[in-house]
Amino acid sequence: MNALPLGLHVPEAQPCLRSFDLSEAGRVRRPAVDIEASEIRDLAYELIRVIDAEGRAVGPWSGACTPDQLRAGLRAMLKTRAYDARMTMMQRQRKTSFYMQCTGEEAIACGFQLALRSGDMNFPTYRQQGLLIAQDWPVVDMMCQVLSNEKDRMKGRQLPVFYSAREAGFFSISGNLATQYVQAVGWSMASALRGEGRVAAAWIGEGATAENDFHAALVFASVYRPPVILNVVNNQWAISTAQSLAGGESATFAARALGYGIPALRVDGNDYLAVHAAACWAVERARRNLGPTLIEWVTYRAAPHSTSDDPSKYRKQEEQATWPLGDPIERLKHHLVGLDAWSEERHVQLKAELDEEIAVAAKEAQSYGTLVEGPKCSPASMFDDVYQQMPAHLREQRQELGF
Amino acid sequence: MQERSAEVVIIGGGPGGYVAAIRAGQLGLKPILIERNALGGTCLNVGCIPSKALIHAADAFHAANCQREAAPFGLSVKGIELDFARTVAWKDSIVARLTGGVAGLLKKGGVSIMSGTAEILDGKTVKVETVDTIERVRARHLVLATGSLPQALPTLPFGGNVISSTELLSLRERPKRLVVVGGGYIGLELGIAFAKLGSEVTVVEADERVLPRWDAALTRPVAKRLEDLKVGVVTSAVARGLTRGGEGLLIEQRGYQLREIPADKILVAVGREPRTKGFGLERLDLAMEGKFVKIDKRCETSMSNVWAIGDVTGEPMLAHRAMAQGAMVAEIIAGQRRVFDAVAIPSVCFTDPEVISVGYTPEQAKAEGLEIKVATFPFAANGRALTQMNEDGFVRIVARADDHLVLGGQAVGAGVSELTSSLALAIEMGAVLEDVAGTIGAHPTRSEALHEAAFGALGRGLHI
Amino acid sequence: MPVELVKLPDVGEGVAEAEIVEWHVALGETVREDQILAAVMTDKATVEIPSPRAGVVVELGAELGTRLAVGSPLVGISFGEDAQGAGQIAQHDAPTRTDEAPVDPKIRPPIEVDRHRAPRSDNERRGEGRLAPVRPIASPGIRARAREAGVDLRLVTGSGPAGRITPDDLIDHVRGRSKASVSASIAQDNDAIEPIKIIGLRRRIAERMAEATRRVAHFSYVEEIDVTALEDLRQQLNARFAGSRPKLTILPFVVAALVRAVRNFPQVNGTYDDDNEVVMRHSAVHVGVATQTAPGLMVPVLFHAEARDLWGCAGEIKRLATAARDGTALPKELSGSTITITSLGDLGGIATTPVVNRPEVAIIGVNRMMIRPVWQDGRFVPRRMMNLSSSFDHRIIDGYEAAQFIRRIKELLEAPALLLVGS
Amino acid sequence: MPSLTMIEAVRDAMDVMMARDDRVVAFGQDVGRFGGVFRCTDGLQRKYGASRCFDTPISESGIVGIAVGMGAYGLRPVAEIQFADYMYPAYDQIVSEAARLRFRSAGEFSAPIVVRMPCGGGIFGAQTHSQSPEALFTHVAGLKTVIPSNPHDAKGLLIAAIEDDDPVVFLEPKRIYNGPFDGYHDRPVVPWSKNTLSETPEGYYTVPIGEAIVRKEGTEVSVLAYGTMVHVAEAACRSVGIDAEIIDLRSLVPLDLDTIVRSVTKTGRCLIVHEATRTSGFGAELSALVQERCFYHLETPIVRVTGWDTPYPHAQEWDYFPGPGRVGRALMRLMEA
Repeated sequence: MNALPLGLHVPEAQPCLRSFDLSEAGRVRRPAVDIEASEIRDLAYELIRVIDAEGRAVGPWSGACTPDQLRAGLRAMLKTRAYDARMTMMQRQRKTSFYMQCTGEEAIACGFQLALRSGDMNFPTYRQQGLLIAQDWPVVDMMCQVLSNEKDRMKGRQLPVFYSAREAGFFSISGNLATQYVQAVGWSMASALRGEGRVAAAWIGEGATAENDFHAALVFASVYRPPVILNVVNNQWAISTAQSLAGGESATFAARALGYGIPALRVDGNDYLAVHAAACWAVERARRNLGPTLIEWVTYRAAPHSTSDDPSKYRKQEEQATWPLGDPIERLKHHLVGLDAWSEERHVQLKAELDEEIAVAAKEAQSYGTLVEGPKCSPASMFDDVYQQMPAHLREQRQELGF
Repeated sequence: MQERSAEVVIIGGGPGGYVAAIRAGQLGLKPILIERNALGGTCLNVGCIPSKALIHAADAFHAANCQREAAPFGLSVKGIELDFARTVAWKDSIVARLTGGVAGLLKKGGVSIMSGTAEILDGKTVKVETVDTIERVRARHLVLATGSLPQALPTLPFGGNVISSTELLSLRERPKRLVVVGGGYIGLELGIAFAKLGSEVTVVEADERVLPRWDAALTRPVAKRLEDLKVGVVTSAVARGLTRGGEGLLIEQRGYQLREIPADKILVAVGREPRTKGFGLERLDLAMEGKFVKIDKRCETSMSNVWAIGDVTGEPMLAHRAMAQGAMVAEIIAGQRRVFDAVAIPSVCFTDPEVISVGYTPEQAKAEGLEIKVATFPFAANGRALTQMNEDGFVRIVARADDHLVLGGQAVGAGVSELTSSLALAIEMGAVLEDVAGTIGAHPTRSEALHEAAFGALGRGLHI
Repeated sequence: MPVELVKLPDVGEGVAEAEIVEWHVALGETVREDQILAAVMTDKATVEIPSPRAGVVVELGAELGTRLAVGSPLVGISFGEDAQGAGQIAQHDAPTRTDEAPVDPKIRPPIEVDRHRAPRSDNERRGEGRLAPVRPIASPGIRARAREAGVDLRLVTGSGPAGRITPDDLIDHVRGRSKASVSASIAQDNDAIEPIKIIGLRRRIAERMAEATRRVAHFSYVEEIDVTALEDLRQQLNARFAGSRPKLTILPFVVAALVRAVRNFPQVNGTYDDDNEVVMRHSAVHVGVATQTAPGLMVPVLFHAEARDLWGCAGEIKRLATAARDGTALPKELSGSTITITSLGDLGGIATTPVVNRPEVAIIGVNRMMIRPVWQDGRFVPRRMMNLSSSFDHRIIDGYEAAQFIRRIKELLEAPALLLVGS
Repeated sequence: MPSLTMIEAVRDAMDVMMARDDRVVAFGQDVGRFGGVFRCTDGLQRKYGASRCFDTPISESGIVGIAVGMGAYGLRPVAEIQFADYMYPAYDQIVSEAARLRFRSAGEFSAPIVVRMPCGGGIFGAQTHSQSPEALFTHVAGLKTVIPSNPHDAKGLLIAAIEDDDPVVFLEPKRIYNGPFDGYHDRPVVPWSKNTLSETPEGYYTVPIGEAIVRKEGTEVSVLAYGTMVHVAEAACRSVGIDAEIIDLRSLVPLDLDTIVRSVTKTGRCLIVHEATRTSGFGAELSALVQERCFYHLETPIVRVTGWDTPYPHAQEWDYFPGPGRVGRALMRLMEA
């Protein structure tokens, strides 16, 4: 007869931001790229940070970027945020049905992309548009996809923001969570098998790590050790589900990797310098055939999950203010200003420039039509690309449709 | 790019297209008609009408010349000469009046005409490029009426002196030596006309006889007239190409070696093929019937609400078939229950003498295992023919042996083209021999020969 | 090349015209002398016409169902060597009315069936490409109107030449269909209508029945007969004379009763020539025995029933019925009755209203025999009962006379012994 | 020409393709060193090395997931799901990813993969080793589904599937791996060597996807079948002496509808046979298509003989398995109507 009544532990609905073990910047060591995974298990519980409270870059992970690269990074983050703002407005104007912002998380995608080479392949979720913008992928092309107009390369078939750009190493986004994670492993196995030196980067939100495809990916990555970086973007929220529901209370997401013998880093996702440094570390390790690395990027989803979500229903307004890691753009700006490599005026001027650039692109994109009016891809195109060659029964159905 | 939309968009303003447009307009469908060249298409501008005008002028000129030699009824004519340029001008004036008429009818029918080239984007969208705009036109119903064009010979591509009927009809002066490749109805109609106008004409036909698609008895009088007009006829012969200098045609006749026929102009009239290229039709991936667009009894193609009428849908490539289909399609789109179920479509060859056929020929009937009665009545026994000094030819009627249902009729002779209406009416109405025989034909006319033929078929011939 | 026109021979006393009901030869066929050419039907009988000579059939007089006057050409037979292409004797030579002799659509080529099985139901005909549809002959106007009315012309019988569908044909079809449409909702999918021309015996019956109802002032009289005793007697006699004498049904007894009753009521055994308004009273009792045959109802005659005993009647009735059913009854056996008996055997029903067999004035209908409770001596007892439903021509026979006549028959049948005694 | 079993034919196909095209890789549980639980990949790892034929963790979504990734990279992966009954964890990767990738990326990416899975009953495998889940794949736009009934077709179809640029689900009826099975389970097993259809040409050849084959000409009734049921149908027709026309569909999507329509138009009667459960089985789709195209030629309603709508039993194997008895009775019923 056990004395204590049994009870179910149902995690707190709120992320416990207060009890964050905020280690100061520069404290976490930077191991050699070829270190044995078993020797850096502790890093899975640390938090790699470079920019300190005064905006200075400190510690072994600093020094990886030149001022020009940092300015480019800042521009990429600002442009991503401006793009998100414009597209959200377009959705509110009913020019498209749906949009998803990555406000507050821009540093992760923009910083990471800088560490890749052409030929590598990202397997993104719907919140890594920064990967494209950081390569100056034409925003008009992205906008046409969101508007599903005639110029949309996906011919109006995908939900808005489900981009695909093979040339930019951006695998076609799927709405099903975590499916791309194991595919990234497969892709990197193929690269290893063919010896062509390409690296894959898998992306997942912390909530989706509960999917079995996440575990399948980690099993296959640990067994075959292909050149893949397994990114977990822990932005605290999966729609209304806090990260605790994904097991975040009992262990960090980085710690997942330890069970599979995969080396793991845990990084301050709002610290551009830390992001870039950690990314380079993992990419180099993969490139040197030393196998996969899992990185947990700790950040905060500042905006709603999507245009069809209202966070006020499940989290308090002021919660964002209590987020300890601050805003990635402000922290990089503060650092650059510190280096006299940037100034407030140039920042305001750059924002204006980007807003204008985005506005011009939006006008052009809308000229090719929007979801609700203007030219769309012909219904006839609906029957293409289902199979390589259109089979007879599809040909017949198209004739019946009449386009 | 601007956008407009309409209930019905018709590509091609020939007989099929403009009739469909007029009828759709009458039914309040406010159609858009897209035509690249002149309204009226081949028939009105470079086909039926201009060729008939030229044939009429040629006949008149020839008749006058005949009086100079024979003067059987005392008419003597001196100093005949033909200002061919005025003939061509006269022909063009007739074409102009008719195309003007069509334009008027279209406007009255509330049809908006877009003169420009059409490009099909999908089953309901056409890009139209006019002289000053590019527009995207959306349709709930698309009607293909793009017609046909002269078939070229691989060994004798059009260009220079190798011309099609279009160029021949717009020549400003008569060619001294005209060689016609193709002894079909187009080749002979124009060959005979130009022979009468004074050209030295030679016809080269691959088959054993001219007008191979018409039965032998019907074409014999035409062959005789060709001899009278001193038109050279070379059968079982194939054009191999131009001679080196380009002023003659190399032909290969069965049983003879390669030889050359001198020619100022070479008319290639070996047939017509449907116009299915150059306006994006392949994008629709429609079911085809050989080279033609496949249609059902309502002229609908394999794609919903995409219709096709006229030459582009196949044989017989005749203007009046296109018109009938055009009117029907408009009515179907307007919601009426219509089906193209004509029992027989008349075809006419405006040679000298004229040749017509409606419904079954004896061979066709026998081929379908039908037991038939056939009777002919020669114009030599027809009073009117005698008074017109033109007794060649005959009228033939074909009927079922058991219940005497009239299956078809053919005729060859001067002016028999007018006989097509009574023959077509008889067949369409389901007349039996007793109906045709029982209908009194005016005397003396050529058409009474039809009733005589019916009596003959019933075994009770009177004037024979 | 000589052609002999075989004329329609005189097939029966005073017959003016006959209807061609069957061709036994086809155009172009070589025939022997006396070979049967055709069968024609008169008011009286179906008569087969033998060929007067050998030769080749070059002319057929008319279509099936056409009525030819006696003496008009029936068949053209050429008896030279090269009997060439046969044709049909031109319509308007024959004296019969042209519209009367429509061309029979069946003569056109048979519907080619592209499957190796017999033609299928109506929905098979509707399938495209299943059958080369026989193209209906109709003018564009009729075709358009038919399509508007949603009528499939293949289902409309054309009365015009070569089966052409005339405006009336379409109207009749639509009107016919609109009547049927009331019950159409029930038989929604079973709207197959098969036109059958009324010819031959069927037409003969139709005309006689119509004539009878038009002229005769009918009234019917139903009486109940207790045939328990009669049935016992019948069974005893059959058992006794089984094998040696014909089996007795109830009819011979009714005939016997009829013969005796007529003696008291001679007006019932009469025929009324209403054209000349003369009633013929017959001393002989020639009893018409209504008999159902495949082509239709026929009435062979039991002559001089008064002179036959039960078994004589039974034998003759049996012979006549068989002859009528297999079509071998001679014309003279099919006319001349003075009074008729009609019985449907166990189908007889409770009561019927038989139609008088003009020019007769009375007809006796024998209904079904069944056990019914009857009040006798203060209680219900089961008795074998049978009704007689008879109809009379009130122009000649009044109700009272008819009732007395039937009561006389009732007395005789309820005391069957009287029938055996020559009273 | 050598006579192969279906197992040898499948292995031969992969061998031929791995030799011809170094992009072809084969993997799955027990597929590498051991050569597959049915020996279908026996010897491939020895011949082509562990990086081209290798074992995988027991994770069906992982197996198909990496296959999709490899396909997107440009390889030609042949993934094996050990039993069709275990395909459900991988169903999301097959349907939402492999089948949709080309469409959603407008042709930028595609998944030219083959997913092999042994299917069907007849081996006392009960509900986890006997299922026939073809209907779950034929319903998905973007997938091709094929199922051979003999070694010759198995090799030709598998080679065609590997060469096909679209994702192909390749179902292998396990009961006929070693010999044609006509449903008479109480009779000795007939090895493939005794059947002409085991004659398999050496080297490269293909049986085109999308083409059915008339296994036996006939006039009275058209029998549509695939996999093991082709042999069961043949046995049934022989037993009841009905001149049936037996069509081995081989390819369910794309379907060779012309051959089916031609046959039913000729015979006017149609019997459909499949092992899978009846409700929403592929037979329902075949029945719909036949009545749409041949309604006016049908003498009788279309009849389906299928597995019952129950999970696949163990002891009652032969009451569930649609054998020649049931097929024969259905044929008789068809002929009487």
